[in-house]
Amino acid sequence: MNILIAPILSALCAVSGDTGSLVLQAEVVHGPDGPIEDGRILIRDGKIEAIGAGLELPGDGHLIELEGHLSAGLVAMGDQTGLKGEALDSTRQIMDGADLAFGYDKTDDGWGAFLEAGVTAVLLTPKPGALVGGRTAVVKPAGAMVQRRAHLHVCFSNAAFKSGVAPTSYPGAISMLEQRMETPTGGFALLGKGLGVLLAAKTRAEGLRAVAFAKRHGLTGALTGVSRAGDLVDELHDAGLGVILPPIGAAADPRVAASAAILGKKDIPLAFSLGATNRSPHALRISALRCMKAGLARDAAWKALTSGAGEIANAPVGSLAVGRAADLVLWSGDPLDLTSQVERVWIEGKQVHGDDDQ
Amino acid sequence: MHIDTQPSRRGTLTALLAPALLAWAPTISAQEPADPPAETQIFIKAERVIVQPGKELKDAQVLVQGGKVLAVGTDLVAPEGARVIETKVVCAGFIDPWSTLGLDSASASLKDTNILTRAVDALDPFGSAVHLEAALRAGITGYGVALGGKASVKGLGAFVCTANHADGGLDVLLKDSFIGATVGSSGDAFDRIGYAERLVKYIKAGEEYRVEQVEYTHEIAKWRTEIAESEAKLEKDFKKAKKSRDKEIEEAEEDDKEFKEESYKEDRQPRKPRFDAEKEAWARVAEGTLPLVVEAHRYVELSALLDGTKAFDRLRLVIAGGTEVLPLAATLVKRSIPVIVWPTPLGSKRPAGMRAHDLSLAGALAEKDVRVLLGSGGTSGTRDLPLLAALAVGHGLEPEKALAALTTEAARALDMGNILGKVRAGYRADLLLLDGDPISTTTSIRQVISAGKIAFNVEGGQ
Amino acid sequence: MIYPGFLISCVLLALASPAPEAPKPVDLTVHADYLHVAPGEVVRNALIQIRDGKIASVLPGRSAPDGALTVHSIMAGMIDASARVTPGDVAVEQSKEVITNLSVTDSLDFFNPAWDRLARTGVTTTLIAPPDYNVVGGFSVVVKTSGPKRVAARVVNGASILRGAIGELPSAGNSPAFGRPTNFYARRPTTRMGVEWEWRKAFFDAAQSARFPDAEFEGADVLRACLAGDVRIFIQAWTTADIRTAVYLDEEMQAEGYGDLDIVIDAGAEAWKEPAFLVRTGTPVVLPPFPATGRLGERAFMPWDTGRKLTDLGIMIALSAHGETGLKERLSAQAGYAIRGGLTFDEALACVTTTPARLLGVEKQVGAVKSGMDADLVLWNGAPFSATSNIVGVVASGEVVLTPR
Amino acid sequence: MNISSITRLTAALALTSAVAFGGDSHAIKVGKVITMAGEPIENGIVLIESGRITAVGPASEIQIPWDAEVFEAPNLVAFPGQVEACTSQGMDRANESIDVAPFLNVVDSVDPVNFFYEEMLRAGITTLNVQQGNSTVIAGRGMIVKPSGMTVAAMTVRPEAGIKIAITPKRGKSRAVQLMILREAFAGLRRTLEGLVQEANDGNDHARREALAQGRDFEAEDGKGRAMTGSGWIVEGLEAVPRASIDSKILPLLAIVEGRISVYMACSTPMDVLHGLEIAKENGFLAQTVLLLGPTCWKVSDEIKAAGVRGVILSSTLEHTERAPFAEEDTVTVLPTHFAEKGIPFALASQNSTTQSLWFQAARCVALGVDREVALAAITSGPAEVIGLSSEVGTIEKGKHGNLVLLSGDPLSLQTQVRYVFIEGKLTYDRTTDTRLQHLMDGVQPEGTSADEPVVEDIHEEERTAGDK
Repeated sequence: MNILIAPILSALCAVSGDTGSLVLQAEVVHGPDGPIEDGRILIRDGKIEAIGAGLELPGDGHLIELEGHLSAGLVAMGDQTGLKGEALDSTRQIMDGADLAFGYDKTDDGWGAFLEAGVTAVLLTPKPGALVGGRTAVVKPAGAMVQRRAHLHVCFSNAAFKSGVAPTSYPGAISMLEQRMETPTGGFALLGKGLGVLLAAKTRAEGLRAVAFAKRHGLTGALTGVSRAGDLVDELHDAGLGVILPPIGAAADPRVAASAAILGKKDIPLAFSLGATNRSPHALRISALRCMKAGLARDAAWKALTSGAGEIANAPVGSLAVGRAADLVLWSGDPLDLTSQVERVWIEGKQVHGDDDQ
Repeated sequence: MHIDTQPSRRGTLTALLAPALLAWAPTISAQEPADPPAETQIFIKAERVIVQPGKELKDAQVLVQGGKVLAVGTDLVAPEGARVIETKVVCAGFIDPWSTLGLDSASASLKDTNILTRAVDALDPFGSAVHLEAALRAGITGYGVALGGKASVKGLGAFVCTANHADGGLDVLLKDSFIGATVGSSGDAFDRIGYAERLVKYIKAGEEYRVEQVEYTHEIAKWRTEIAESEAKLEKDFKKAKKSRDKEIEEAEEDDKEFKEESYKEDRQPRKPRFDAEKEAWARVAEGTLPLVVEAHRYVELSALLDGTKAFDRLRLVIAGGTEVLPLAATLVKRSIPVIVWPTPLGSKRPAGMRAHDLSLAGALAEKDVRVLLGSGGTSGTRDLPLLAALAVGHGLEPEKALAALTTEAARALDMGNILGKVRAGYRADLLLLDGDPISTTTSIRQVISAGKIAFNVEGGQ
Repeated sequence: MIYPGFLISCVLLALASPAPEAPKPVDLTVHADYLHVAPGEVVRNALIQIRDGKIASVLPGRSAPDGALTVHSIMAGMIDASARVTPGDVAVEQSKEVITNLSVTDSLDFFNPAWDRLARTGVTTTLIAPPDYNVVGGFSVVVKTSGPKRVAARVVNGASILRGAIGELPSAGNSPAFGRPTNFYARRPTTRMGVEWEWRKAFFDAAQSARFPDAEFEGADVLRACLAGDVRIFIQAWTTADIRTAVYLDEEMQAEGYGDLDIVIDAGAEAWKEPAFLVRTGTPVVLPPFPATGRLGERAFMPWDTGRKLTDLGIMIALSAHGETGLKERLSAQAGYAIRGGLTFDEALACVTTTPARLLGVEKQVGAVKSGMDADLVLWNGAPFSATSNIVGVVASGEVVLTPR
Repeated sequence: MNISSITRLTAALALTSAVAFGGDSHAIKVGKVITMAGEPIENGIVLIESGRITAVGPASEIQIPWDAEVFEAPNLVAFPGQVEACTSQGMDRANESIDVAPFLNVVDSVDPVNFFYEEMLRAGITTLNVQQGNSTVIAGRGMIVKPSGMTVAAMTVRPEAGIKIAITPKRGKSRAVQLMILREAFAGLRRTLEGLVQEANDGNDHARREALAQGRDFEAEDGKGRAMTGSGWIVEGLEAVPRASIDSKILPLLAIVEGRISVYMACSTPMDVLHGLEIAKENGFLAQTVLLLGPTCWKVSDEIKAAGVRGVILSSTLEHTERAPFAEEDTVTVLPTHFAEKGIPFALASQNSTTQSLWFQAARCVALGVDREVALAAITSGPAEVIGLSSEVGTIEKGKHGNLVLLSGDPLSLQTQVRYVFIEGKLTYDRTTDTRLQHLMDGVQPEGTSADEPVVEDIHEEERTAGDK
């Protein structure tokens, strides 16, 4: 369904008052079930009340017509912005009670770059360096905490081993985790009761062990860090896990993008992470673009940036469903085309980025 | 096997070590090569032919043969036997003026280079075949490569075609296309100004070396004519001198005195200035034969560089990076100095020099009519250039100027303006066949034609 | 007293196979002028039919049907009893000096290209052991070198084999504990004596735990199984002193009445110096790769006629290449060097097929070219192990891993 | 070590060899002679007089002179002494740290008692081309030696045997800087020579004018130098400059450019080969160049064939396994068959240990599909050709050095042993006296290291037997 750029409507500049409801209209609105031409979104008290093409204006409704595409904000997985020293506690190997939420600093100036790139939800994860690094949290850039305990972060890569501290080997690590699962306490006890698992690994062999561990204990969540997860598609499908793909750089192995396409064909939930902190949030759309060029379907790529990522993040973010918070982004064109720019960003109905006049 | 004999000042253009050339390389310049064997002609029919940014032909055709574009028009007829390809859009191949693609890993980050070190020597297409293929598939048909790293003088950069040559060697269009340099890789501002002044000192020394050489040629010519005259005179009265000498010898023998030759004095021959390869190269920079591409980011060293080089009117300076060059836009326009911008998204931990890096720099400079080019920042990420161009367009650069930056402007800055960058008769047949607007990232490239041959075909096969 | 415990389990395996229904078409046929079925058994002009990864039949005196692979000679897939293809120190748990309840299986990475290269040198089955940084490193595992990249598909059920080491490696890198030990490397044995003491203490404690239940400790059950001879122990011992220590350990257990260890010496370079222990206790030896200058790890010296000398004394030996795949270091080259050192062809063939198969307890499944066994074949363009012949083809579990050019 | 000391050395050599060769003649009678120049001869005889082979043939046709010392070994096989085409071992340090040091010579660092030469002799290698190592740009000059003799002079076969140029970057240098220095070395030579010629001519003109002024008739004395010859570039009028006046540090470079000295060029990657061929062509020593190839250089074998270099020495890895980045499969290339199919004659290089010496490399070539004769030639006549000594060594033919290796069987079999080695007719190696090899291969215990009957007391014997009482 190619998107026609409709003739530009006359721009109405109006100050967005928060009294009563607000209706935003744009050339194309990327709703939960596909793009809507000249769509309108009715927002009341920061929540989406209705979405559709021919919405009439409610009594206290206040219409703003916009140029460009309106969509849900993007969701970035796996970032440590604002955590400063809190991203990893190196004293112990298993810290299932540690919540990354405590380290979240709303005032950090790094969040501006997220809003500028159209990201409205971020999953804070610990740096790999301990067997169980703690519990992840989902936050809105410079905004509210959406989910205090989203996943238990378990690291299956050799980054978890420290010389001189048990465990020093894969067999030792797996046996230590199995022991904790026999008589689960603290974070382990919450697994399956609202707390997902975030399996961090680097090589595909580590990924296989992580997925087998999750399958053995019937855990839900996602595998992150394995760049060629496409080779584990059967085990992932069988275990019902999602996959968070690392950022795909210029000189990256083409098989990484190809494996995203393989996962997409098998409808395995996908999302993109930023990995190292010095990655710009633009890397999300660039990685999605590379996967599309390697064969990932367009709507699968868009889902991986928004609603699919929200599901994996185990939090109500990344989709324009009715009742959800109105986290919206106005693009100058098709959001999956890098030539289009972020014009405005709303979080919970209030505009937090972009100049008012069009 | 084709041979490019472009009318250019810099010696014969031989494909790097193509075997056939090895055998008769020396004879190239001697006689006009016989016209190449009748290769199959390629006849392209397209809805839009972008001759150059801002000039398009609707429902036009392009005829390609012998590595060159023979004809472009709206009413051409496919000659018999030509291979016909239909596509939506045709435009010139993209050029990356600032890359280290194809260099062997050790040479990409060097410290011990000087102006004589040649990037051509470090090219290793065998090791980087995969990256070259990816760049070609992304539409980059040619690129300027300089030795990498933060060496203050990087040496002779080359202009290389991305498509691999038959024998696996690389098709080098210009072995010495420009001089690469870096200013400002240290933290301290005075250090950075020192680097800029050192570059100016080198150019000055090069200029003085050229002046000294020109003076010597005059002096030696004058001296030679004088000597020739005095020799003619000496020859004329040789007999007289011989007679007087014989007389003196006799007298000496009579007085039993030892005969002493007359002493002969002439004004000394002027000394030839000592040959200095480095100064010779800097002289070529000073007189504008070779453009000087300087990587500099912060305002302090940029302004020091521009002030220092004000006096050299024939110097052709190109700024690479230029993160904080916006305030100096006026000087850049006056002296027509192009800026190669690296529009890549940088996260929070940015390199020191690029603290103020902003994706909208390209757009801002273009608004002030500065000649803007887009480069992959001296990395092997050349394949990402179209992606970076789209990001720049997404941050204020007009699409037409972005396409110019990738084709005509880049060719012009690297002295290839007469053969690359446009879809025009007589130009080299580096063409992209696409299914949409060249700059938009949702467009895909169907075929890439390099030097008249289909180097990449999305349907596979040649 | 060679391994009574294991013959029974293998026989059960064979009986359990399903009754043969209508024979499926053959997947692959291979022909050779000379087929070395097993050491000493040569079949001329043999046609081998392979179905479902197993050898369906071996038909002597046939000519090669067109389209079938035909080569000069074929032998069984080789078995390296000490292949050492592991991700290094993250494959052995070093938080305790004696680890018995863990296996190296959890650290194997079958995506590593080293496996394919090892398979292409004709080694189809290997024993993978945890690296020798511990006194007892845990369980080894018998795996195939090719096939699906999953642990379940690669593991071969053979004898359960524990891995240990005597000599410098287990004590290397440990420093004596001055003051409060910051990590567990500071309190572990720092000398060869310490290592030897850990061995004896482990088995002594296990024997005590059999008598006094409250002396039970984690991993004691495995040590008791060793004492009962149900678990085989591969001990790395390069020098004659270490080999002697290993054999004395076994004899001490017998003397104390605790039990009888089933020991195999791995990398027994200096087994030739005092072979009497080995003859007396019937301990097999896995020889390390032949060294060009004779010098080997831990300053051991191994002359090239060691194979001949130990075979003459009736000691069971196997060869190993420690997983090397180079043209001059691979297992087939080691067999050639053993022949240069005096072994006959059949003895050398046994050292890389049937003997290691018996040591790993998989002699029913691999090590010979007989119907019902795994279809692991090595195809040669000349007499096997000769300097002028080369491996041109490898079939592993019925799949052609290396195709003759 | 300038030219004069070289001449002193050759004089000393001539003296010693005369004595060694004087009047001794040997006849070696063996079960089979593999001459590598025609069919093998069953129970043949090789006559060697004054170090040179005077006759080879079946016993029935050869008349043994009365005074010849006969060596009989009916069950052994005579094989030509093998030739190592290029090695930089047997010296204390293979390279000087200066980048361009053509004035150096290995004669100053070859160490006759080095363990390496004993290894070579044991493996049946009788002629070695010793060059400097590859950690250089232009290294010093090499020499050809035999692995026996207590002094370097006694070992010398050819005092001057070419020079080593490395295209592969020296440690710490990048390829671009290495090639810049190499090109600059030749460009600097050219500029210096042109300067000398210019100076000489200016001097002559001045002298002529002085004579005119003084009234003398002037006869320019003809230049005492030699005109420059070379297929790359030449400097006109070099005859005006006497060669002795040219700085001896750059004379070897002039020898290279004039093609008077062979060049051993070390190239480890395909690009190195392409650059090396270009520089060799520009400077006119392509015909004298011998390429030492790395395992991946087969990718430019067409260019090597087209360039027509003098010879190619393969690396000791005969099979090259490579996995392209992002590829799933390895690509395996067999180097000897690749070069044999391309029709490029090659010499093999040994890895200097008993298992991987030249005969083993030849055996592995046959295993990998190379024809047996081509493989045997690659360790005898081939390398002899490459180092320009095909008239002296490499085969058992009349007039050549009497270098023979007596083997216990087929040269390429694993069970074969080198029993005797004759160098220039003299018995130089006898396996029965080689204690080091017997200790390694036959397990013979060196005296005094082991008791006759190893006493093994059974320390647990009492406890074990105590139980039985």
